[in-house]
Amino acid sequence: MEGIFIKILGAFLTAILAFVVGMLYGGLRRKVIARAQNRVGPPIHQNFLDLMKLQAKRTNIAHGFMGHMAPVWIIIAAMTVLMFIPILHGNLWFENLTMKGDLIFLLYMMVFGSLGMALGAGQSGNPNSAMGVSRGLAQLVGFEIPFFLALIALMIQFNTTSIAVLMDHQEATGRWIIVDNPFAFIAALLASLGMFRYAPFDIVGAPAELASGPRSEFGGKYLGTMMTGGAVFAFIKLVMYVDLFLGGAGNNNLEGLAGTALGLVELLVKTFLLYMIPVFIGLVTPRFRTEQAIQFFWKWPTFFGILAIVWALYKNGTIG
Amino acid sequence: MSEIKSIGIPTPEEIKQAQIDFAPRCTSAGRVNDKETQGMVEHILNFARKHSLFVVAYGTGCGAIEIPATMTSRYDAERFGIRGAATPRQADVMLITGYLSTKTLKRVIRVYEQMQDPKYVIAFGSCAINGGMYFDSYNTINALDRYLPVDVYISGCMPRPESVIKGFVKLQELIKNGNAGNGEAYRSDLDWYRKNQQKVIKNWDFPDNYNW
Amino acid sequence: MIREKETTLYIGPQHPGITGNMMIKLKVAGDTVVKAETHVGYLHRAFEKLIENRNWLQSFTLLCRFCVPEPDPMELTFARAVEELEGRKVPERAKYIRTIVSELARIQSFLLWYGGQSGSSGLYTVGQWSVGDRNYILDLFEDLTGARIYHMYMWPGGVRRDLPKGWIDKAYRTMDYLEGRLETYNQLLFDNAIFQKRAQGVGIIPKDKAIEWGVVGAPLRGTGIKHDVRIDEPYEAYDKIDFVVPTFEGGDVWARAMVRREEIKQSIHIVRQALDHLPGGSYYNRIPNPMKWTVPAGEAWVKTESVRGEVGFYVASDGSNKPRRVHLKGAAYTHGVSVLEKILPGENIADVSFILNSLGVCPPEIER
Amino acid sequence: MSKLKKENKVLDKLKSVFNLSGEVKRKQRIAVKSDSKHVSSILLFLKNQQGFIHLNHISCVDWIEENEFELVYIVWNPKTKLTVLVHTRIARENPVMENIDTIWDQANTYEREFREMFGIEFPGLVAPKEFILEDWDDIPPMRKDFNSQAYALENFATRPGREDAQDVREVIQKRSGEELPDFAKKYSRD
Repeated sequence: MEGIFIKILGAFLTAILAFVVGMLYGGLRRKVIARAQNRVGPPIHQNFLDLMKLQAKRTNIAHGFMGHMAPVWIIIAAMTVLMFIPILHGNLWFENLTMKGDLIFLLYMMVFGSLGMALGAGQSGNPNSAMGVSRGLAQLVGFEIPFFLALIALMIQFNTTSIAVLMDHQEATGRWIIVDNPFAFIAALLASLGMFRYAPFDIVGAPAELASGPRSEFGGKYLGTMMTGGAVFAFIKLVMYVDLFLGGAGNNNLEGLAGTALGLVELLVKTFLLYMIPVFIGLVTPRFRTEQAIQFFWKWPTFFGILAIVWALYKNGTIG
Repeated sequence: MSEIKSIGIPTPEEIKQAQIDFAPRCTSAGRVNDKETQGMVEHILNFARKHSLFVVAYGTGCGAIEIPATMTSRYDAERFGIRGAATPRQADVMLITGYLSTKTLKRVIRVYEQMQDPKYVIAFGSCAINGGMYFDSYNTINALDRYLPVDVYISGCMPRPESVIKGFVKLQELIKNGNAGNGEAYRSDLDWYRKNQQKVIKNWDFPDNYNW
Repeated sequence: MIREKETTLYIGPQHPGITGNMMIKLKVAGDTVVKAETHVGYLHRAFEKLIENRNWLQSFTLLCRFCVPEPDPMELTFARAVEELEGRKVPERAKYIRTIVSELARIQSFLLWYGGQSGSSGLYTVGQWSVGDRNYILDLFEDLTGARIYHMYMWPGGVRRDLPKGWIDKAYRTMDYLEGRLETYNQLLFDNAIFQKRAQGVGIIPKDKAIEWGVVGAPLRGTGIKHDVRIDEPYEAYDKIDFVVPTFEGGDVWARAMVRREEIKQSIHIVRQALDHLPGGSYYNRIPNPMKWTVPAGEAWVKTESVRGEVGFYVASDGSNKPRRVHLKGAAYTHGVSVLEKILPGENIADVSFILNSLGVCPPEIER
Repeated sequence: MSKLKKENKVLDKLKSVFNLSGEVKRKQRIAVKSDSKHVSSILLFLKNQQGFIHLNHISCVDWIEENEFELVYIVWNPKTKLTVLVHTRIARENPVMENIDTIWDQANTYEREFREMFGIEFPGLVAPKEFILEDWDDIPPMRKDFNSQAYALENFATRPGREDAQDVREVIQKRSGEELPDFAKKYSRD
């Protein structure tokens, strides 16, 4: 009985953590960008205010059923994926469903949100939305290939598809996978630039080209819900990268609350540093055209992905 | 040739009629949260509304040239939570940057009606207030609040970025007190606004009901 | 070949990628533009009609609002047209001051262009810097004329007032500062591989057709043809000043950007030279009482170089105290309508706003 | 007039081919007047034979007293840097002018504008009817007999408080023909 109680409470805690951290990182990003642009910038809690304002809108127009459902799908997808991601290694509070999920399942679930978005945007009838969706799908094709290659490399090298097992392995050996297979990390990192959709890969919602792409017709509560989903997804992506390549967090020997707190601090430091990579790249680069973006992903990131597989096979003893 | 028609000094009746015509249309109808009746929840929501103003990216007139200056490094409007929104659906504030030609007015009304409540309008420059130097132009409207509810007027031609920011701060004050956002009042007074709008827009092809 | 289904896409009037307030109706197949049609008139204020009801000096309040990003060439051109009609002489000092002011106006407009060109490609950092630094030029204007944007400073017969105390030093300092900052912008924008990739081979104006199409200014110089009003028909103090008109081969967005990159340096160079050689004496030949002031009957066609290209005024006078006809020809009149409609087909939708910015299309100049 | 040799050469050439009057106005400016029927052939001659390949501008002036529209075609030669202004006059009633967008594409834009603003018809002009105005229901606005202020007063709501401004305008108008008051004399510029 007590176990279930902790699990339910833990699930809530996880959701709140993901939401708060995701939103704060968004605010920090705005602040960092503002400082680089010689500005003071908004306060770091600005995104919370924006979200509150959007939820406080009195009228909310939806274009058909899918327009209504799209933000909900995004939230569902975000929360489902969140439950299957190990936040802290071996921690009782953030355990959720981590032992049951594997990488392949997660990859499919992560597309689920985009799919809902695509359907909702399609129903709005705005040509900008339709074009944004087609660009988004094209970009998905681009960055998924190096990302999949990197993950396949990990699967081959460690003979598992479970994130938890990978984390166990990192803790047991004391070596992060970034050391074990650096090429997989490079490929996945480059793919993550596309996943975050900051410049140069912000082609989906490019303001000067497509107004704001698939989100053109969503306002008020719908936009607010999408923002929440986006923030949670950002957190998920960061935690997943930390789990896969940077040894995860919470591998300390402290007991109880102190251990959890230390683990969380470790997690925040790692995810924040990782997050700053796409943010800083976005600061100094213009946007690619769609075909240029796909070309980019199919060149160097794919090359590193293949290299990662070769490396994995070599390490595994299959070749060499 | 073109002889300037003089209006002359208005009679007291005309002044009275003008005061009725130009009385702020949105006084109490749309006020769901006056300062007195404002509950705790509305107070908090108004705090969020006040600090997060998304401006629809529509440069309707020449005042738009000071918007880049207001948004960029020296004046940095983003520290007030003001940022651009690409489409009207996502926006809260509409800036009427100066005069409106009749052709733009039609688009502006459509954009305004697509925005989600609560929505605010800030009008820039003398020409939005009373026509300014375009008072005798056949293509620009002279008094904006006949056609759209306006929350804040910023005077000047053109208003400096400081006064633009001052206008935003004034709007924030109004939002805090629950005196801004005329979307519902616009809806309840729609007939009056429609009558004025249709007088200017000759070929009226809008949806009949204001339900979008 | 299977033809993709064509859809109609409206860019503007409410669109973040549009420069000002206009609309481009695009027929697109997939991501490629098949047909483009410019719709203007959203900013029509009937200036030319209103000026016919104002007297000659009152026209200046309207004139400078013809083009919002760069109002000074309008004043200068009209003032020169009136001077040509009247045969009025301009003092040497006023000529130099006018040169300085019009070059400062060019610099601030270039800085705004940096913002537009980089912003439309998604690199907002350069835009934030350059538009922020533009305020330093506007400060100079404010000290000189009292206003940031609309100055009404250059009148027939000279300029409205002399340079204030300490202004020259401030102008030198601003030029030094900007020259240093330009290096940073150029590193971030022009040395950027992605920007180069985006800009090269996009929006090409063919060299052999350029003049016939009515292309002027930086877009024309970007095709490798050297044409600049400041050299072809020198006005004010430009014939006494040593400067280079840069050209670049290619005719694409990149070539136009490279031309502008050099031009802003030349503008700083001109301002410095004019400040160095600023003569003394009067700055204004007084005009008679403006209410009674009549200009002899006749016509004048006067051209000035602005950032977007040449600005021309056709002014006809019937000898009364009001202009008979003032007709502006801005560069955007051809660039924004016929040239744009010719070069957009075949381009990607992503590049529409990019090309629009590189041509410097300024809608108020088209419809006035 | 040796200084204006180039200009005179072009003018003489034009005079020898066409029946027109003209003068060299100043350096780089040549103004010619011609019948409206010959304008397109003059422009074609200037473009193909004389190197004036750039159409700078087309302007239109309403001379209501003479009941005529004046069209001014301004062409420019990038080699010699000369400008020729070709003037022609057409009647104000049912004005029709030859379409020259086969010579220069961008003339199309000007012609659309004149069709809308002055009501001049250009046979063979293929373009959408509306260019700048939308749903215009009065006489073409740039004609001198169109009163802009009366139209504005009739159609647009005016805010009370502008009346003084109107009066000042009236005073200015009156004053421009009258003697200035004593107190204003010391500020007078003449």
